[in-house]
Amino acid sequence: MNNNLYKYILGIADNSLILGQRLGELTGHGPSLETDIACTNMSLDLFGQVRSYFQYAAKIAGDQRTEDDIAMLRKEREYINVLLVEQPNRNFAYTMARQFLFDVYHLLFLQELQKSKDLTLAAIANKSIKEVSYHLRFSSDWIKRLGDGTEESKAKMQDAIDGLWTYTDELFHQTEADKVMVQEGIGVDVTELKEAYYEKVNAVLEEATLEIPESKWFQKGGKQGIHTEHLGYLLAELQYMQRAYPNMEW
Amino acid sequence: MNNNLYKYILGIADNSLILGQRLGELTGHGPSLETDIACTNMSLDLFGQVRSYFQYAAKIAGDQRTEDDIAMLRKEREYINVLLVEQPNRNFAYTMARQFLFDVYHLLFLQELQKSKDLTLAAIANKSIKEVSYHLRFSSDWIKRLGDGTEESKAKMQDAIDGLWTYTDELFHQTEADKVMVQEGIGVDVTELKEAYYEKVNAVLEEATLEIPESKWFQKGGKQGIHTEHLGYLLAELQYMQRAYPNMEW
Amino acid sequence: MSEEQIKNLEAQFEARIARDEKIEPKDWMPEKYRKTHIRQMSQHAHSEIVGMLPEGNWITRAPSLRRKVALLAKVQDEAGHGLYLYSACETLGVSREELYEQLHSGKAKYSSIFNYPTITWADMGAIGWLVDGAAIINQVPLCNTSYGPYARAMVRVCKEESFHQRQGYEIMIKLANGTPEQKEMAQDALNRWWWPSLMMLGPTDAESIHTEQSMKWKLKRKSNDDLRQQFIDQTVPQAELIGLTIPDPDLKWNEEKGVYDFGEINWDEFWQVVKGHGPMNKERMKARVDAWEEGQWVRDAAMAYAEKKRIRTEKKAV
Amino acid sequence: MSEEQIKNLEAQFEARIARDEKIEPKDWMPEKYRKTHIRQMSQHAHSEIVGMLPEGNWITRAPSLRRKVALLAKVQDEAGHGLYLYSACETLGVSREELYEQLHSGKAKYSSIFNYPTITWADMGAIGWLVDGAAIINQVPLCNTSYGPYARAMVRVCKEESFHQRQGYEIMIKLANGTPEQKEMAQDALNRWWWPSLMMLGPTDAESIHTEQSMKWKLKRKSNDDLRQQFIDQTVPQAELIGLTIPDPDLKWNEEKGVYDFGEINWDEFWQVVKGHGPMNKERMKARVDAWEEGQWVRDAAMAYAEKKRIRTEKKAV
Repeated sequence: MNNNLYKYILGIADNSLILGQRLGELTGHGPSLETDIACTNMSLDLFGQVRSYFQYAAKIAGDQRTEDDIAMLRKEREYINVLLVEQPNRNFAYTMARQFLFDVYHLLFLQELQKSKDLTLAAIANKSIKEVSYHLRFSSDWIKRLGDGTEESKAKMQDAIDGLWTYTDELFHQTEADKVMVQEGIGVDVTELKEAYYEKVNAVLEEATLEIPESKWFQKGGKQGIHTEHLGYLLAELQYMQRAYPNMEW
Repeated sequence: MNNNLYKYILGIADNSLILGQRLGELTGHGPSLETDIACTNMSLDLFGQVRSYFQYAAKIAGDQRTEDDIAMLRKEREYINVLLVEQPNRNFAYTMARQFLFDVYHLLFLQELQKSKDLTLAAIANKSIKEVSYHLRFSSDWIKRLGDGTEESKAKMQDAIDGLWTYTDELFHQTEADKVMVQEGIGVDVTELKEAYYEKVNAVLEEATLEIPESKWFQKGGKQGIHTEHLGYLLAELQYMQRAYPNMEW
Repeated sequence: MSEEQIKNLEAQFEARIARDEKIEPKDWMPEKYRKTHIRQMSQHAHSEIVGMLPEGNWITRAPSLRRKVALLAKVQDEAGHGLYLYSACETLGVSREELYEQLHSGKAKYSSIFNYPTITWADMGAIGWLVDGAAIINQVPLCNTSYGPYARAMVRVCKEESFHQRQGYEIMIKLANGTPEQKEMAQDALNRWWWPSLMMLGPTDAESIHTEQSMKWKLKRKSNDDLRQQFIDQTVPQAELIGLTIPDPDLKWNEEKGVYDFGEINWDEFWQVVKGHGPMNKERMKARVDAWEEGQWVRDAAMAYAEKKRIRTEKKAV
Repeated sequence: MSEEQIKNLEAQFEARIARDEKIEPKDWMPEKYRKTHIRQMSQHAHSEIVGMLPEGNWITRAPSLRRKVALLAKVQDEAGHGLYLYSACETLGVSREELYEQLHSGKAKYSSIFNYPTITWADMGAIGWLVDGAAIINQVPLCNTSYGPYARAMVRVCKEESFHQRQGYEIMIKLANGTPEQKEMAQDALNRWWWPSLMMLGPTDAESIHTEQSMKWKLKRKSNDDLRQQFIDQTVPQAELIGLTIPDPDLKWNEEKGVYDFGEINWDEFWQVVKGHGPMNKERMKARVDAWEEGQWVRDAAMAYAEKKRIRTEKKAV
């Protein structure tokens, strides 16, 4: 088994898995029917991507492991999503800010990943780009609507951006597996996406009449499996059925 | 194994287990340090009782089952607590109303259980009475403080009492195991506690200047393992470690 | 308009319906027709929206990725159905806000079945199989109802509902063929959802109101009892096929009539749930009202932004 | 008072302390003594209260009933410590509300260690063993500090903390002797909590302020670096005993000095966390502020009720 490739795939897919799970919590509780549908739809897209990635990872592992084992039977310290995506749905501004701050990265990342020498990853990236472009359009629109809406919505959106900003830098950290994969022409060099990322983010924030946070302090740890305390509760739900009813088909 | 006695014990202990778990969620988040300590303390008392009951149940089962297996490895439909105790901590008024509506019952129940022919149950009851008397004093005081406090607190407490009232009747339902245990002089005939219960509850509500709900519609199902949707999430947390790391000692 | 003129219009209107012509939003229609349609369509829309909640409850805990994706898609479809149906209502001159107001205040009803809790994964199977199954039986005739927008919405809804029903049945097949624990879970779900599903087809004909008028307008084509019989006759063999037992000791095949005889329905429970005393009525309403109230600032912001944008565009145009 | 008189009082005061007499709330004391004590005791109280959060995080998920009970009891003890320490502060004329205000506004500090997340059950062991272990080393000398109420509070606190520390170590023993997964969990927790625990003993002596004055008042009896060395020398053998590895490649026994040499501490991280940029600073403050703000109506109601009761009692008395 190619351990680096396996880990590399998990590093990509865990972001979609955890963000998809967070969005899934909102179904039926959105501020309007249209946003409810859109969030459910993004969750659906992300879980679709997760399935492709984990099916491929399972193939690479080459043992009895299935996509569901990989998704639901790891321990707390083995999920390597970035801290950003596990942050809770405090309110709709937080949900949209989290989405936007991830979407900008996600699209840049997939645009590079589709050039990967690994044809499966390139194909998944290619298929996902259309979906993620839509996610970004949707979240950018809401950054603008809430940022440049009412006083209340502006305050809430600014608060969300300020609160989540500290998790953006981690998107551009490289793990050991990342480095090996970049060298092999399979992985994306995320350090090279950083400039374009903040340019795009800042442009939307400006259009939304929001202030760009000045803080230079950033959190990290997700890529090493050191998460915020929110993730444990999310996993308890995500894993519940697989843990309580092991080795069954559904 | 005496199946009826086993089930009878679970019927008692599950109430303490689930209520203790709900109170445990609040630790560190109370409206004051004193109430925080009191709620943690009640949780502690309830889990202490749970341990005594489940240790006894494990002995009756007579197989490899431990207190933790009984507490944490049953399925959703196998928990037979009343619906009242699983209701969430919506706010401090709800938490206190839930506590009060259970404590009044709990004390009446234990006073009878200490007369049980089953000496272990009688002893647990006897030991628990002092704790539960304190719980009742604490929760009754808060019913009065919030009911007869400010306009806001009165509205919140009335809302909590109205919302939870529908779960009180179930306390006095008998299961098949209950009936057998009553006949054998082991169990408490809960139907006989009903009058004293509503008398006591109504007296406190009146003193608290609250209105006694008039609704005659009651929910049931907990004693048959048919719960509200809240329980599943509580169980996902309660069971997490035992499910994720099976057959280990802690 | 004189009474004479109105009578004339009404006669023409009824004749159009009798000829199977569709009534469209801009056509003249009797006030009662309009009101009845708003009531029925909005009730249907509300049922889709409230119906998202019991299934939404298992999204984060779905047992496999494949099932999670399917469940998300299904609940999203329900939201979509709500959307078409609210739009169909709007063609009759009532706003979505008014309709929500009616739901939140308890004035409007929704399908009572959604006032039962979903407590195990098997409930996702049972809801698809039984609840969507009963819904389809109620809804298929509406694809030919007289009001155009409603009929067209129902064509789409029914197609998707059939898919959901098969998906639900497929969950049940998997469980019924699974481990003993899974089979027990499936049987338990059937036990809990069977009677409420029968009640979904509505009160017995003797107790049912509005029926005659609705028949004429093609809002109804068969009686509740006939629909119920159809549902039972269709579902019992499906249960047998996968080895599950319908929880009705009085159920048996009536050779003579060629249908299943079945036991008595607990109508007290039905009316209790309709009146708001079901296990989850309060929770469902709370979830909807909370979503609406907590979303107020979001909707306000969207309006404010649209208004700003409109003004900016106008200024540019000048 | 004349400057002369104050000088006199101060001299008497310092002499009392030098004689190991306790200063009591009603005694005269220099303003700086009062302020320094309020600062240190309230910081200690805040640490107890904020310290409830990382452990409270595992109450609902404790792996066994026995551990759940022990954890509840421990967190309750911490709340109790907070209570004595706030009371001790109040003897110096500052209200609990003011102290909370200082915490919530970020003006007052609390122990930085609580700004790290508890992400596995083993963290409950590591916190008891290491964090309480370091706390005891900081606190034992305070049982003989000059301010009476503080010294008496510390006697009780230290007794309970020792119990907590043994309990934490016992969790680690169980894990270290458990399955490979459990042992890995224990080692991982040690890896994450080791360095922050060393930082708990405070900045190196070179960087430390207030030290000289605090020594005189017996608020401090050893330097931070000495305390740190004591902690390391005590803890390393405990780790070895249960087969865990201290995550410091530079750690080795120095035969000559009879102590452990150890690697360099990342003081940048320390100051970053102190300044509010640790992984959980914002969350911890949010949890405290939310509890306080959401509890306002409860405290208001209790006050209103007490007032009503007082009036009623007075009326009866008349």
